Amino acid sequence: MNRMPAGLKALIALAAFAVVVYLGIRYRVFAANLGIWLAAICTLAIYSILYRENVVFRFFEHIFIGLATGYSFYTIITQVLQPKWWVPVAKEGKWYWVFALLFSTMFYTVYSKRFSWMNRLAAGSFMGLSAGLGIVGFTTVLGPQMAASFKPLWTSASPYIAVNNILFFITLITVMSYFFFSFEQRHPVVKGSARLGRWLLMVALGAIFGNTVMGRMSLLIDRLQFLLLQWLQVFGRH
Amino acid sequence: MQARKWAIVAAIYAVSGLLGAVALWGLTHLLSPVFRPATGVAFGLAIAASVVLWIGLIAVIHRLPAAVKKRIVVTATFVAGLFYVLEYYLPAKSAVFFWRAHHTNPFSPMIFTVGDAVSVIFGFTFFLAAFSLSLVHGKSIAARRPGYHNSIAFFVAFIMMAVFGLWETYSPDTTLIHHIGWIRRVTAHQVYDHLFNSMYVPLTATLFSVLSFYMATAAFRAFRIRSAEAAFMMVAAFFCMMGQVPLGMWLTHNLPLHGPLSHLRMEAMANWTLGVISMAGLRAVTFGVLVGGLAISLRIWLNLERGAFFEQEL
Amino acid sequence: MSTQHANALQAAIVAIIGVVILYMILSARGGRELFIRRIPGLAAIDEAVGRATEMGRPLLFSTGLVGVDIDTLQALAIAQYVSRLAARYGNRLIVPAVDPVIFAIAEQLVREAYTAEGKPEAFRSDDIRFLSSEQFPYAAGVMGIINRERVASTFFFGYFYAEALLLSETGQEVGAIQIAGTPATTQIPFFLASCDYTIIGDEFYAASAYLTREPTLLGSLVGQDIGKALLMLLVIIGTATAAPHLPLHVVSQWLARMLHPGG
Amino acid sequence: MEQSSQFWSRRIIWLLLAIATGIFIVVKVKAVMYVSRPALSLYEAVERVPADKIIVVSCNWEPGTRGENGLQTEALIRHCLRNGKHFAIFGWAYPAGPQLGQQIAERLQGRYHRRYGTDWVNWGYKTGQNNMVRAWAQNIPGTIKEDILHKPITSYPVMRGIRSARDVGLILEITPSDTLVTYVRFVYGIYGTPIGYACTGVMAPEGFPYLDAGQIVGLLKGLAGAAEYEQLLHYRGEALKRMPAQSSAHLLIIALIVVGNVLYFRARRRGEAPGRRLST
Repeated sequence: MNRMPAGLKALIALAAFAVVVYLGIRYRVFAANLGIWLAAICTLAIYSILYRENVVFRFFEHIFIGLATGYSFYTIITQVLQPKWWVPVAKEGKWYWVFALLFSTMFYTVYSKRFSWMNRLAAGSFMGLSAGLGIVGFTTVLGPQMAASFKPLWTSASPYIAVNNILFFITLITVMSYFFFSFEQRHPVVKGSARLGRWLLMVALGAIFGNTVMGRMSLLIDRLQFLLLQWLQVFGRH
Repeated sequence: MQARKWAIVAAIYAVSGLLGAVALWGLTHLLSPVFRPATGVAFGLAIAASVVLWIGLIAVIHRLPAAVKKRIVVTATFVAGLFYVLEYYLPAKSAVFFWRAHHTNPFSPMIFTVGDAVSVIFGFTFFLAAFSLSLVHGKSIAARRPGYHNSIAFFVAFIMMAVFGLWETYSPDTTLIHHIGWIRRVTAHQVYDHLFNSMYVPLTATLFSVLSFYMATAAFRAFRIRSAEAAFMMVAAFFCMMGQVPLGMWLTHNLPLHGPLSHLRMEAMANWTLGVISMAGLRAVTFGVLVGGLAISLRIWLNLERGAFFEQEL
Repeated sequence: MSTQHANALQAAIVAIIGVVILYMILSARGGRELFIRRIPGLAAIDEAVGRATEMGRPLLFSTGLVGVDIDTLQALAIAQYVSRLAARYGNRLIVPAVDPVIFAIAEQLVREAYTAEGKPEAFRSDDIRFLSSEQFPYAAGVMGIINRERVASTFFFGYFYAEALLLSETGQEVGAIQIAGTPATTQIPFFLASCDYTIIGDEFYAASAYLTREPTLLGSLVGQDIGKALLMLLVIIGTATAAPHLPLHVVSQWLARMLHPGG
Repeated sequence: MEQSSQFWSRRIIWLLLAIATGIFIVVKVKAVMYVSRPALSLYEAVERVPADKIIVVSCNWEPGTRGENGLQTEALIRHCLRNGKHFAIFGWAYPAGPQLGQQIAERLQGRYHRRYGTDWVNWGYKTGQNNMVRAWAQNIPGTIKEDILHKPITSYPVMRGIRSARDVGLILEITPSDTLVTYVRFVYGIYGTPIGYACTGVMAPEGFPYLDAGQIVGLLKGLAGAAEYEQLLHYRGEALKRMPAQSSAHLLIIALIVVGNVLYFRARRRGEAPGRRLST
């Protein structure tokens, strides 16, 4: 087998594939629709990695990256550059938007050692913007989460809520105490609190894991429904 | 000594903050008579002048010594960050903005322009990405490296998607093939539809769904009771998995829907774990992450960061 | 066109914590000795690089799924440390990038690390690859690389989304030693399940201080700890006065109202 | 090429998972869903809405979460149409949301002999977030002005007498993101209008505290929530049809965890060290 040239192997595989497709469609095992076939081939090619990394997966991995690049290429043109740059410049005469183009050329000097300062300047400005947004984000994210953490530990309304609030408070404080770095956690209270915090954090993370299972499984069901009911007509015909 | 150094640094930032604020405001407001839409010859002249000005500026900076260039980068970082900080932390209306018609925050109107400018500039940098990808695959094809047919596949997919995506947007009904053999009338839209809905979408959805398989093996391996931590994680995951499906809910469906016993129903326990413990635990993590993010933002903004990008020579 | 703005309380909280962090940075630079506790996952980085070299297989470092952002910059700081180690051992370090700008920065960074360690010949520019700026194509690319190169150690540092488990299970599959760290709370359980060491939450932001022992970063870390203690205090005050029948209830109410955006 | 026992155990697990889910896709089993209290309360809240008030179906989702939010919207709209409750589709978080709601309602209305304009209306997508919602609660016709077809909303019989949030019997917020707080603060907090929440599975933890505090009347959690609602409606929809496959996948994972532990403890009793280090 190994002495056979790769081209010949590929030809034989393709021929066998064509026969299967023809017979499959002829005897109505598969749907006779180009779109469904393409989707099915893509689906199976990706699933093939579950056996092991192989020629087909590698081929479709590259097609996938190519499609994604093409997709970004045209969506950036049609959804960003056309409405936000070309229209203001060409239709509304806002000539100063040309500076956006000039500025972005500074990013292109990454490959040149001599002009690398331009890239640094452009990237530096963007880092400044993201740092600014990071500082703003601190307030906008902290505010609502902090406000929602003020839960009364004793309430006449219902003991259930009171117990929940106490547990909420204990979890919040102990988990926070686990994340102190700048001193050795030697004192028994600190040590105990940090350890309890770590355990409660594990409960929290386990719950997130379990809660995500349903969403992920429904993605699988979606693909299997496609393969078994739409592509394979055997089960699909009701 | 310490106190003096501290005071000097604070003073430098205060002064440069003030100057930066004035510069930011001045650039857009004092120059606003210049930055007006133009038509015809004026438009062409303005574009030409901008390009010349820009190139001149670049040429001047390029001749400056490395230390000055570094200072320019640091200043640009500071001013860029300052914009968002001033916009957000100064109030919407204040007597401080005495020169404004309704004493409104002068930075707020700019925020949309800045947002647009950022997305446009990022849009232009995408071509750098496309270029570097094409370079890698082009080299691979040119050198006939093993597996170069994959690179050809990359180019075919890339070009087809880009071309038909644009075609789809601007003229989807263009007929590509009128009649060849048994193929009848193929439009640009049909080709795009097959590329997008029959290839890109299923590829994405399938890779996403591979997660479900990986989740199974991850659970199989990770939830072994090797320690108290693993046990806690497993028990919580168990309740949350069972609380969502009929099978799990069936186990406790005899318990009443109301009253104290209702809290022992499978779905109630799952929701309780999520709503009380998970919520508190993740919130504690988030608080830490927020402070960490604030610290690194401050270090970058004020040029205090060390390592990586920040200490390279220019 | 109305945007939201911070009120006095929100601005004060940021200002206080910010000033504390800056003060600690400055005093650390002034020569104050500072302590940092052990973070197990980070202590394992050296071992992971060493083992990969023994096996004669390369390392892989992913900086997460976002472009120029504080999390990615932090990831790059860790990448610099790992690339120094890799260069010292003369091993290959593969960095798949999700963003052209990050790709460019990473390329420079790794090249300089190899030069600084005196092994510029061990650096291969093809090992720093731009893959795709889309989530799942990027994941597919990284999965392909991990499998084809049979990497011996993987490092996932930065902000990740659903692809986290795709990457780390593939690493698990080829038997790599894996170390991950992310501030993305929803992805921590998955890294925890499939990596050998996981750096949780803001341990991620402590990583560069831990690895480099740079006074600036250590000082910042102490400042962060004080900041967290202040937030803890705020939680305690808000909770203690939250019960509606207490006379101090107004404190909690006022805090909650003022903390809401636009409040 | 190494083909260790680990290699094959992984493949066997994956094959089992594919079979466990695939089999329930091919073989149709009649699914029964048990109903949780939050879902039941939501159902009862819809039933309780008086005839002179309108239900707001707030479609704050987009195609990415169709599998969860789409099915929830379908179940909730089906309930409104079946019981002849007047409702208005609305959205302000994603431009596509109200359009998606429109498709669902148009598909279902014929079956229950309901008509656009007399039984339901679509207010379309409105920008402005918090400020818009605040203004809307005060003055519905003045804020909405036109429906999705660009006709004045006051021209529809279903809008007769609907002026402010006081004339809204229930708000059904269907969303994958953190939009609930806007309604809680600006509508429930000021007018006391009841709110029902339907969210994706991952967002559910955010909703429980509001439920405990009585700020929302009920909650549908992801796909399971949609299935519970279909069960309450006695209608076998897509969500219910997926439940057998979901159940068997969850059960398989739990079985795997048990098997993993048994193997682990047996290995430990034999004194074999675990193959890999702890995942801490």
